[in-house]
Amino acid sequence: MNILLLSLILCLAIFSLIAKDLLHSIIALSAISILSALLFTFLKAPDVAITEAAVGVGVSTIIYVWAIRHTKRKDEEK
Amino acid sequence: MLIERVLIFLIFITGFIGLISMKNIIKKIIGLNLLNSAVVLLFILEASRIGDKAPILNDKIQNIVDPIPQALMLTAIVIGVCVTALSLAMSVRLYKTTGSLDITIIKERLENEY
Amino acid sequence: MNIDNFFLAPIFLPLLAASIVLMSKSFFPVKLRRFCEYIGILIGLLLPILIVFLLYPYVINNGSLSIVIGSYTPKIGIIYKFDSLSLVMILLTNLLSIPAWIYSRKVGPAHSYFTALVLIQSATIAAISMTSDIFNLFVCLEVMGLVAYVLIASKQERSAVFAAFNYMMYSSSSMVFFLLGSFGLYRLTGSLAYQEITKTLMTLSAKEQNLALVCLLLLIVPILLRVAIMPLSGWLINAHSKAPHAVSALLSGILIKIPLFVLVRVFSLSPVLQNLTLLLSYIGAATALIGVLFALAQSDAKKLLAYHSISQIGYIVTAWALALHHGIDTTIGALLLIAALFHSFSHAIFKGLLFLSIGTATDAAGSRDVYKIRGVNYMLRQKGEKFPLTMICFLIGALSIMAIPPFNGFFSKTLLTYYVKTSIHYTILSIAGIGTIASFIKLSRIFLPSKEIKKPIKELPTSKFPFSIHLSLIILALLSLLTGIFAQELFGLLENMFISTNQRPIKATIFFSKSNLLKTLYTVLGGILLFIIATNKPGSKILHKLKSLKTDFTDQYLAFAITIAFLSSFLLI
Amino acid sequence: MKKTSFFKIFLTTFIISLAVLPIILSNKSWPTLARDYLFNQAFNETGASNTVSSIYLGYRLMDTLGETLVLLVAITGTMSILLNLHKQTLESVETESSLSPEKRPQNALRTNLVEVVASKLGPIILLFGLYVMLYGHISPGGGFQGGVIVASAIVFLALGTEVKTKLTNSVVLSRIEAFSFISLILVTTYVVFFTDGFFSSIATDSPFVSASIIILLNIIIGLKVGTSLAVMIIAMMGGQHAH
Repeated sequence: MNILLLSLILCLAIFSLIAKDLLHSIIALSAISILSALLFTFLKAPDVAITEAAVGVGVSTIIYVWAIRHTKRKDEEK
Repeated sequence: MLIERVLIFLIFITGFIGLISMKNIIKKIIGLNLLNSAVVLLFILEASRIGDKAPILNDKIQNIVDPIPQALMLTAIVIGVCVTALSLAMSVRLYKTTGSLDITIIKERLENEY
Repeated sequence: MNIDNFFLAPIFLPLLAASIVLMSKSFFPVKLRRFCEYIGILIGLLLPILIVFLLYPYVINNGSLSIVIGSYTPKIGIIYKFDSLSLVMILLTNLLSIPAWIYSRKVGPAHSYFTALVLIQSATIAAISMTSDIFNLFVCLEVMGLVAYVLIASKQERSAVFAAFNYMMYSSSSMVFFLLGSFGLYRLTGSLAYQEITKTLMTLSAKEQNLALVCLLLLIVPILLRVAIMPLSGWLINAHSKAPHAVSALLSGILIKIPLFVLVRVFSLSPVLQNLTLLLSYIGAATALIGVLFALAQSDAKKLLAYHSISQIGYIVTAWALALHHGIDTTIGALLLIAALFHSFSHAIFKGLLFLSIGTATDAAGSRDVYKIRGVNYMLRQKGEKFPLTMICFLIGALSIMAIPPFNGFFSKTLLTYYVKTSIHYTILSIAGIGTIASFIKLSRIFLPSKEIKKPIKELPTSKFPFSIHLSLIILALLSLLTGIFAQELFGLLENMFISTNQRPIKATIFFSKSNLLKTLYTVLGGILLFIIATNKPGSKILHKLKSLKTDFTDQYLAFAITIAFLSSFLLI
Repeated sequence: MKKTSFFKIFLTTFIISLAVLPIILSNKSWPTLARDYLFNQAFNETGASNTVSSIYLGYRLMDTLGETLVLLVAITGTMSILLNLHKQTLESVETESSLSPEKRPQNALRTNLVEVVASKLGPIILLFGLYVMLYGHISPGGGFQGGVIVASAIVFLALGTEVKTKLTNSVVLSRIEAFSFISLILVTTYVVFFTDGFFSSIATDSPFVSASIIILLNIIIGLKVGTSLAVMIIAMMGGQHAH
């Protein structure tokens, strides 16, 4: 189970870095946070799970979305 | 056990590569975030090996996991988010004043400025 | 009230003052707010200085005072330990924060937030200087770093924001490695307190010892990054030169030295780490020389000063590393540590003075190019300065950094070079001294009268020159002069703290011997010669090449990785 | 140019992975000493049955204090950059999620549904946040987590237009924040200076009193975190900002 969750996290991590649309990256990032929170509950760390869910999914996603709304959504090609 | 560690190592390295090679500064911040969460995952994963119960004490409980890394990681997660918030605010500020999110272009535009 | 806890006051008093300032910001009208800020500075910065002086006899008698926060068992609780190093660090921080804060009243960022941040920084540094716990050190370093980023970015100019961003990414990603290192150490030893770690590391097998050394390196390199020795100093130039002037003085004066003296504790964790110290002393000497060369090449006045900060930190690292090499318990080691401490003290004072006076001058001139600005005094007079105090204070700072008697730089540099006389460091540091003089002659030219015909001032200047600037400059200049004149007494105080035997080896004859005075004269002549070479054609060509060297964001990480690789190969093979 | 930068990235990553790999892959078993000590003593010494809480607010209180300072400094910095942004582009920033209805453009990306649901849901989430905050010493959760939930409740109240409350006013929020910060400092000062084995002397009493300091700290930290995050997020949404 842990291995499955961790490999999902790894895939999402790679996706969040190569995605052209920054909003997709951010959604992947909050998915990583949810999956880590799930993993923390399996690993008997409920306090960390609550914190990760509240902070990783809530606060940091809000700030990321605010940031790309004030900048640019697409990652330009070089 | 080994596979889990290797996966965490790969997440760490993914974050690090993102941090140093991405041109877009928001992607760099995402890389830093991944780096941080890899270390958090590692701490919690390794600390859970010595027990099988959550560290909330009652009469019947035996064999709890190590609570110290969990308390440390609460702090580390919060610090990570604070750094993320501040750096995102700075990147918005940079975008508004230089018109780009690309770190090389920002650097070029600031080159001739005192 | 437990008298043993008394030494924690330098942490809690500034925090209390910061909370009062923030409280007044959201509840009171503006006038009362200003008043509260003065009260806050009084409680948070001046009172700890008095307390530190009260604690001085305790430190001499007992060596150190220590306590577990909340009176728990030392296995799990956090241990705070007050010793002579913490005393010096707290004194340095609070003494320099006051003039920088006064300067910022009229010029720099003058919100009540700025006052609160300065107070929080002072509290954090006090905590860093006392803590004996790895994770607590991590948290405190992060607070210190965040305060620094916010202060640099507080100017809101885009280049300042970019400098802060760069510094932030670099140093907070290195702190992740710090976290990983503390993970490894906790797993190997089962504790986070220094004492327990030292005890347990002895009992490990050879393979685990090597692993512990890698973990320790991951702790040391991020701290060295904050110190900005040469391959790791890519962030410093922009961060220090683009920040507001008062913040530059704080950053250069305090923030790059505190981590260095924290490293004294980290190096005591394992005896094997002593192998690194000789290498670090060579790196320090090289930093001193290369920093001066780059400084000579700069045309931006504040960048020149920033490179000088790197160069001077090289001096300090050299003495510090040699002190650890000999062991700080031996007399020669303690003397080298005293030299490092005194030099960082006097560097904080004169660099603060230089940053503040150059900042005032360049603001008046409206440019920072040392080749273009001339006749700053005239411009300052137009701004309402009646007496050329800025120039005098700048000259005091410059003479001090050039190591001319009777200012404090002379005593600290002489002491520092005296104890490394037999090794190759001496030669390198002497050459760096020549470079320092040449570059400051170059910088001083901005005060020369300009060639353009200037109109005599007819109408009286409209604005009054802010008194707070003069006050802060005068405080620093007086400190520079007084610590120079009373250097002997200060050395005595330091010797009492660091040398346990009754010897008092620092004599006045070290400073005013014939050979030393002759050496100073030769250095000055060499500096003038170097200046002449540098301003002529072949010299300026080389310098121009140096100036056009550029670093990338990725290069910083390459330097980080190479430092780790280099140090670990030196340690493990 | 491209080749050298690729080489640099490769070299850096290679060295870093060599340094990091032995630490991550090490097979040394995790130490159990601290765990055993806490299993036997934590409840007696602090009175909290949630061991993580007793470490977070008891044994390692200084870490938590530092963490609160990190949050304070980060939010101060973010707010100062934020307010400056608003000052410079005051006209252009009237964006679609601006809070007051008259400022909002016609093509706003929100419906009545959001407003109604948000304002109905707000108080319930507030209650839940307070629950998490208050029961941190016996169940998972605590001041910080509860504070974040309280912040989201306040943001919900600010989004909805049905309920008029003073709780979404930035001035009120920053006053609560400043007050809770000063009380946090006072309480920690009290714990550090005036307790000579404070917890051990009181822990033998009833379990509620024993964890009183932890409950108090949970409430204070929750208020501090909740209000400061709420101020920041409301300012980000272009709402009323503090002076």
